[in-house]
Amino acid sequence: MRNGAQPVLEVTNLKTIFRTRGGEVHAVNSVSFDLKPGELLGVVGESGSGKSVTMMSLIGLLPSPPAEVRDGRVMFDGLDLLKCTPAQLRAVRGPGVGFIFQDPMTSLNPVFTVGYQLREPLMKHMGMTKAQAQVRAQELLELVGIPDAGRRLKDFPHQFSGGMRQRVMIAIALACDPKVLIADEPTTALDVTIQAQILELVKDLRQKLGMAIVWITHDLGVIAGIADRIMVMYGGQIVEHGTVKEVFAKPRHPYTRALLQTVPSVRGERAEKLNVIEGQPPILRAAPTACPFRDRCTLRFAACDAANPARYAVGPGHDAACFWDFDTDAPRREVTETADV
Amino acid sequence: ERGADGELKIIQSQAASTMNQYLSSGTKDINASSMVSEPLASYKPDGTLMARLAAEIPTLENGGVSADGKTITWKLLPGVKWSDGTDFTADDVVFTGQYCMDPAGGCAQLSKFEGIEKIEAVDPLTVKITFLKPKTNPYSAFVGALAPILQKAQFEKCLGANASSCTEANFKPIGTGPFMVTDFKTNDVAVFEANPHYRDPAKPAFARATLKGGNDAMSTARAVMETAEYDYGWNTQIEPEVQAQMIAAGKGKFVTAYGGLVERLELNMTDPSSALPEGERSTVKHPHPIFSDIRVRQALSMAIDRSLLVEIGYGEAARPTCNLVPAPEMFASDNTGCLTQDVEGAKKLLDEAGWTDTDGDGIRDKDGKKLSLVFQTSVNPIRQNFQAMIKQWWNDVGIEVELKQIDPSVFFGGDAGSPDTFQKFYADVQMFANEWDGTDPQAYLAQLTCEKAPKPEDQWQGENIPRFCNPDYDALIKEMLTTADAGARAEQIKKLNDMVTKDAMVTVPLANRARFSAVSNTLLGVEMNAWDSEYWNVADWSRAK
Amino acid sequence: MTDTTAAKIRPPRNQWWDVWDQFKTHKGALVGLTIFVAILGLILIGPLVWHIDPTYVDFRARNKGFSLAHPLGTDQLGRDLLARMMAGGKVSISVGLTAMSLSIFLGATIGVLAGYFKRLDGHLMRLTDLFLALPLLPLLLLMVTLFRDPLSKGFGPEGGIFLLIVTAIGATSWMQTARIVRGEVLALKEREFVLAARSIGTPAHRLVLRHILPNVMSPIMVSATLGIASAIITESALSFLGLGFPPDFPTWGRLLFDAVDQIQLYPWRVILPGIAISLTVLSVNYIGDGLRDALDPRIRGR
Amino acid sequence: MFDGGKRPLVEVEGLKMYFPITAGLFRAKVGDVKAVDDVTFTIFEGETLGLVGESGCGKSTCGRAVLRLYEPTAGSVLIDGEDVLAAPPGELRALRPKMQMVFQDPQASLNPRMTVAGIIGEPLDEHTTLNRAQKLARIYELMDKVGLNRDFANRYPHEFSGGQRQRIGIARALALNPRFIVCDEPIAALDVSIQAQVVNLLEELQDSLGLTYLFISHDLSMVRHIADRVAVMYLGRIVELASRDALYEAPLHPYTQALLSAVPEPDPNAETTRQRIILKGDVPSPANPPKGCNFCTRCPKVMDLCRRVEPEYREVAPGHFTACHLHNQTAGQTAA
Amino acid sequence: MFQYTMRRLLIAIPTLLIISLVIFLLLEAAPGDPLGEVPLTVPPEVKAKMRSALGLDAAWYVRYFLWLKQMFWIEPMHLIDTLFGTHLADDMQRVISFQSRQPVMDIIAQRMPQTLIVVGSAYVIGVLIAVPIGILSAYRQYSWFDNLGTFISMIGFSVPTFFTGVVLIVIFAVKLQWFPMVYDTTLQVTDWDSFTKQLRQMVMPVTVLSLFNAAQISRFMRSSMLDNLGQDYVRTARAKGLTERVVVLIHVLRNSLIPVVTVIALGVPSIFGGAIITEQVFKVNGLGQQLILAIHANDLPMVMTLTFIFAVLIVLFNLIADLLYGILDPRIRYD
Ligand SMILES: Nc1ncnc2c1ncn2[C@@H]1O[C@H](COP(=O)(O)OP(=O)(O)OP(=O)(O)O)[C@@H](O)[C@H]1O
Ligand SMILES: Nc1ncnc2c1ncn2[C@@H]1O[C@H](COP(=O)(O)OP(=O)(O)OP(=O)(O)O)[C@@H](O)[C@H]1O
Ligand SMILES: [Mg+2]
Ligand SMILES: [Mg+2]
Repeated sequence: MRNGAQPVLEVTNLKTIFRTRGGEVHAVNSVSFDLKPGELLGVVGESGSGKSVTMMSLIGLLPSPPAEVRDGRVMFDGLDLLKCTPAQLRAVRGPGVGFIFQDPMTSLNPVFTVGYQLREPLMKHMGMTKAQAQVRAQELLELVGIPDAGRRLKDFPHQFSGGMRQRVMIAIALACDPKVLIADEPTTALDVTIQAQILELVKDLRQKLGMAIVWITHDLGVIAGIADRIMVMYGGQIVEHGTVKEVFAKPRHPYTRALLQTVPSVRGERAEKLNVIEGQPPILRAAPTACPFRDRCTLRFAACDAANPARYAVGPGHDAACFWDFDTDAPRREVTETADV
Repeated sequence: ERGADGELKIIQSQAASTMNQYLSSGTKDINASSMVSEPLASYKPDGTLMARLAAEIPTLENGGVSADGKTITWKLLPGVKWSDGTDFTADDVVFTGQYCMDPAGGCAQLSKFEGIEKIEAVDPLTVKITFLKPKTNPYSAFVGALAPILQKAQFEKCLGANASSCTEANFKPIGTGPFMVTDFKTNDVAVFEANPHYRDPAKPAFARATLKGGNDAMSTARAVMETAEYDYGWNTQIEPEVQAQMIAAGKGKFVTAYGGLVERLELNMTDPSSALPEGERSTVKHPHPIFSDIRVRQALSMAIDRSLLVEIGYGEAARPTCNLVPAPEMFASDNTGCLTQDVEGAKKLLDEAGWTDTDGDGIRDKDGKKLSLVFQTSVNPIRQNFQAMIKQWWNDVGIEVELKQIDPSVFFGGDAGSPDTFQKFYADVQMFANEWDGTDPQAYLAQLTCEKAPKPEDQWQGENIPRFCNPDYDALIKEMLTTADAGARAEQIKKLNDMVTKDAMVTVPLANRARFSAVSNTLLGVEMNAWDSEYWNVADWSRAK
Repeated sequence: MTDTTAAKIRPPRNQWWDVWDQFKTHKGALVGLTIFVAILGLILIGPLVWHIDPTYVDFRARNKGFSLAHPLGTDQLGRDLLARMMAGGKVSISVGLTAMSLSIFLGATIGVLAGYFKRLDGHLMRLTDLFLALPLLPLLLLMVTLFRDPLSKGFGPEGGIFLLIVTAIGATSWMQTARIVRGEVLALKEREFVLAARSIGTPAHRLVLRHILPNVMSPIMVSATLGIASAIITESALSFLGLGFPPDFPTWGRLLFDAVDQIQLYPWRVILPGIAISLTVLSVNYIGDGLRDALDPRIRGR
Repeated sequence: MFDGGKRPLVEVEGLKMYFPITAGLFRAKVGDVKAVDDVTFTIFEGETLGLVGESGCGKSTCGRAVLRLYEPTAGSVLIDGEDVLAAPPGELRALRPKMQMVFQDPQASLNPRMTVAGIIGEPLDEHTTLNRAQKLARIYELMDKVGLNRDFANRYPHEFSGGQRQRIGIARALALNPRFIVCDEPIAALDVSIQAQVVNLLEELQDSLGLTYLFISHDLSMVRHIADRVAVMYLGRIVELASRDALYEAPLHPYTQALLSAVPEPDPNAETTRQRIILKGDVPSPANPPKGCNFCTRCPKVMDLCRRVEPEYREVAPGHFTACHLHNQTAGQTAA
Repeated sequence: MFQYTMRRLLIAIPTLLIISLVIFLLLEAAPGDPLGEVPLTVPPEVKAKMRSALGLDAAWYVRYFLWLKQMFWIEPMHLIDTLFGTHLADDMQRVISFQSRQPVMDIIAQRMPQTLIVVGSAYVIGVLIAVPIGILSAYRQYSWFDNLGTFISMIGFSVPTFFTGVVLIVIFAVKLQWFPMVYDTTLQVTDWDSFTKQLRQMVMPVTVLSLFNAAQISRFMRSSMLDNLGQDYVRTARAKGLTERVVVLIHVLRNSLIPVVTVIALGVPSIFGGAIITEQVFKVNGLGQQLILAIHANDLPMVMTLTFIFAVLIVLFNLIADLLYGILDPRIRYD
């Protein structure tokens, strides 16, 4: 049913670089994906793979300089966000796209009350008066499960625990009923028990509000629990993408496979020895001309050094950027063919 | 017409700290209070006396001074009123004497009342002063800006130990002068209004006056000569070139008056060596090892180009001199021998004295001892320029000089505990300026007698700074004490002057410094006076129309 | 893979080289350093080339403008201004450097002690507060009047007053550094590498020297560069109040102060020392900026 | 498994670490942060004891107090029979080589201004009298052991990746041939793909050098992998301690149960069916712990008793300790 | 908060006592004599009498305790007397200046207005200039504006005020004759005319001082802004769709002001200390000049009282700065 719907967010060929003293850093390379209404898209990948930069590029939240969005198209609501005026962009932030950031400790302004920070977007985008915003802010806090919300609106962020601050962040992101919610590692800094609370909350909210969500995380377990589709990033690119069930059952990129194998489990079999992805993530000094994973890949062969693999379809709604065909356990035919030419 | 010319604005390079002269010897304060308080008689610019609150100057001829010189009787001007409207009477004069002579009062002008046996009011308009001994110069008490009359009614409670705590009276004394104080901020500003009871109904021309304290000569001069914010600037001693620049601005002029102020070098006749035990340094026990030879002293003087010093240091504000007593005219010796520099002569004299450069390092030596001097003075830009120049000249004749500068409050502070006072003179040469009060330099010259050499026993409080000692000189001073004849006195003064300068060269006069102030072009009636307050005739000042 | 075994083992490299590498990339700092070195060169090497004695009075050459014999002209006594500027610079910069070193030494020592040893903290901070609350000027004045003589006896008039001024400025300006350093040390003390060193059994003094001090270098360096500037300026202010060096002893502050009266006649006499002071202060500040960046491993790491 | 056969290396008895809270006009002490409150456990030679719990529950404090990096309020710690807490400073220094620590944040635990050689060599400087060459040889040996290229000896910490940095920290800890290492969340700051490298290294080293670990972590799955026995801490106390399998398969304490159920599983099928125990509310402050059982404010199985009486920490099954009223009867029975 | 304040105040008492003792002993140890200005003609016996009239013949600790008593007991009572017309301190000896023999507090009260007006308004103006400059140069870091600002503030920092003061005088008082060069302390502002006059005479000293102040404070402001611009919460604010103005001027500024406000508070005592050099240059004759005069004249009670008041202010404003920090920053709790 979801497949048929028109995507709310469509990203094509996004490229973002940073200009640093040491030269350019190609943090995001030709990233394309889409997001359907009411869907939860999980994004995983190791640290530095470009997850955050990708999402922040979408609505121009990267500091510029040093960041620069080189190329691409981000269609949201019939609008190309990359070509918007700052004012148009501001109108999208909040009501269009809500953002939850990774670190709940620093993402709230320490000198304003939670109520103030919640009212701000309400008054700006929803045209509410202060009194109306106050009422709505209280509702929002209640929605994210903060007890005694009316009183706590007067509190400052430091008076909240980490989990509660993250809920406040969620409430702020939800304030203007965004069509898309981008959650950038919202539970990484939290304890498992608190993380479980937040995950429950999000599941709950999704049912109630039906927004589309992008959920960034390191933790494959989290994704497995809540996402519909998953996108694996590596070296600034999407290396695999598909429905959660597909990808977890049949990972079609060596990185995804390795990732799934490195993680020990609390329940299943206890491995005697953990699998390791040897080596370091690539340094993104230039636009990639070869597979970014090749240095750490156990299946590396000549083609990997020659070109950067495209995203090959490997199943229904499932694609992977790898020259290796896991079904046949041999290099892809496309590669061998082009190699002949 | 009184009050027609608005406000008179005076700026002084130092602010007044009190309006009561008897509690301060600073010229800044004396100037300020002379606008309000008046003496019986004061000095005119030429040094002669003029009656002020007295009806006339008492003399032998008019019987005011007794033939034995033991009394002087002042007749007061009738009809004079204090600024509060009460009458000025002989009682006030008697009270003022009592006030200053009170031993507990710490009167700064006590010397003016020296030798007085009693002061009595013969009648409301007559005051008679009786001296203990006959006085050759009886015009001391109540004469000059230093010794004005205080109002008895106001100061009655301020006798003795209470003197200094009577702030209200000290800051706003009631006077007979052209102005009266309306506001006084110590060390900042004094505001005056014309005295409604001033004896001349047409004066003063100004309705108000402000006396502001600047903090330096430069800005004082600038406020009059360049920005014309002020009408009169007291003590604008600045560099000659800047003087010229300011004159060129065309807003005012500098006025000068030469008194007895002489910038001079004093040569230590005793040994200041720090090798000596404390208490014997710079005392007559040890004669100076170098300066005991007069040829060295003369050579030092000959090496100096006084005109150049004045040209660079003072410009219009001083003139070269060879005298310790350069003014008034009648006392000034015709001593001009030092005015031309004679470097060769100086070298020759030093050679003769046995100081020769044996080791070729450019510094003369004798018996293995270098001709090396310590030259100290107070911190003051002009003095430092002088030091640099004199050092250069002395270097040129083969003398090594070490310069030393001491904070003026320490140098002149008289603190027996400090090694840096000019009285202790822990140096070979020092430079400062000095003058005397009034016109008669007798007491001033008497400071150079042998027994006045500063010594530790009396806390170094002697005035014979160079520790000069010549029995003939002391004898002449004694003789002078009994000489009444003006002509003879003048001769004696000249002789004494020559004995310390030309003959002995213990005091090396450099320049006779003038009082130097700035006057705006719009201010009329200013007549510079070196013997009294510069504002002595402020009642006559007026605004150019 | 990442190992490049072929490469020979790099020779041990002093970390100051890394600092320098980073420093080189800071344009302002490089310009500042060049200027500062040029000034130092002028002051130190200049007198070897330019032989005129700064106190030599030349009556024939009074108030001269720029000429070959006197490139910067002469003053009212015919003293060569170039020579005086060089001599003055030597004093001003030595005052700046020495006073700064003293104040940094005091500040760093007290800051480190207070930050590291909890027992001393209260007392040392009280002492710092006390010094902060002591009015500076009377203190300086008193020090000058009290100690000028004994010191002049021991070290000569110039040496004595130099020591005095340097000590006076140093002893009254360390408090800010102490506070900053203390704060840094307090934070640093909680860092895990300090704990790691303690778990090894490193005794306190070595811990301070090896782990704490090198890591508070950046704030110290910044205070140091600011310290040089303010010491030079304080010296000139002291000259203004008549408390500084003997009046015939050239320093930049004194030259500036002496020439202020003639600003309309000979503006360059004011401007030259003014520029010298400003240039020094500016260049030192930019050097400080660069050093701060260069000493910060996070920045250097990029 | 690890029954009585093994020799206890570390014996912690009644360890308390209180941080005073001061207030009022004269900074009087008004209370304590009971960061570690009466903790007792034993670690046997060659084993790994996992210590898990939520942030702020006192894991790090406990680890540090054991090594006497803090001065504990009460209790005793015997390491290899020697009382660490009672040792005077000189002796303590001599004991240091025996016990070492690996820290949570590899970035923060390395002095940014020292080279790798300097960092690894520091313990050698402090405790040995090796000459330069010997020292360098030892440093290289250690670097080889932890899998660092010898070329890196002159580099600075910032030039390394997180995993490599943690290796440096481990090499430093190994320098003096310790018997016992406290690993305070050695992998928490590392990326998933690198965590495994470090954990593997630690395991290898344990095998080859016979090390004993106290492995502090909040990552239950990693602890399951590396630890032989596991202790669960909550608010300054150990609520449950058991062998790994016993704890993961049959947790007794409600908190342990909740903790385990909250860990998400990277398996979408399992995730959809799994039943979570969601704890309500936040951890109370250790400065003001609740009366009775510490966990009573969040416990899904809370009883009246829990709010009044503090449960006793006791052995409810062989080698399985817990502090919960639910298991008191059983404990009583076994004891009887 | 209250307890914290009380504790700080309690600690301040011994600190201040020690400071007063230190100052007193230093002044005692310094050479120089309050009678140094008394002419040499005054005989030693009289001098001795004057000395004892000043209380100088008592032992130092007696005089110290006398000063303490006068300062903390008599002067406050006198204040009550003047405020409420009571007669508590009628026959008691107040702290008297050696120099002018006037009660020290009266002189201070007399000079306070000009110091406060000139130095105070310079401070306020300096702050008002500095804050926007700091904000802008941080927001546009490394722009030409920032570089220029840095450059100018360094110049402002490195050029002594006696130089800037004289330059201003030469240009605006001598050449252009726009402003007077001598400050008139007797001017009473009663009407528009005298008001403009007051303004005119304030322009130059205030400019000199505020430039100097602005140079320093703008540096603080800039670095504080820079610190905060990089914080995560700024990104959050932007993600809410707020305008840059709101983000910078409300979210960032509010946080950046916290350290700056305390720096500003710490600078306030220097207003009372007066700007010694600037006061000299423009003849403002305020407290700074009074201090210098008193030091030169060995006026012990005056120096003592002035420096002590200054110390009290420093301690007080240190406390105020800390409390302000606590008020502005909700994270800080003093208890
Ligand atoms: N301001 C910046 N300047 C230079 N490079 C940057 C900057 N911000 C990010 N990068 C680079 O961009 C790349 C992607 O970073 P990003 O933050 O998107 O990673 P991530 O996948 O979100 O990692 P994490 O899981 O740690 O949040 C990294 O290599 C990083 O070094
Ligand atoms: N020096 C200290 N002073 C006061 N309280 C402290 C101190 N150190 C730790 N605490 C408190 O003790 C408690 C336990 O802290 P600890 O660091 O041991 O927790 P942890 O379990 O290691 O948490 P994390 O997983 O976040 O590292 C916390 O509440 C902490 O606030
Ligand atoms: Mg990220
Ligand atoms: Mg911890």
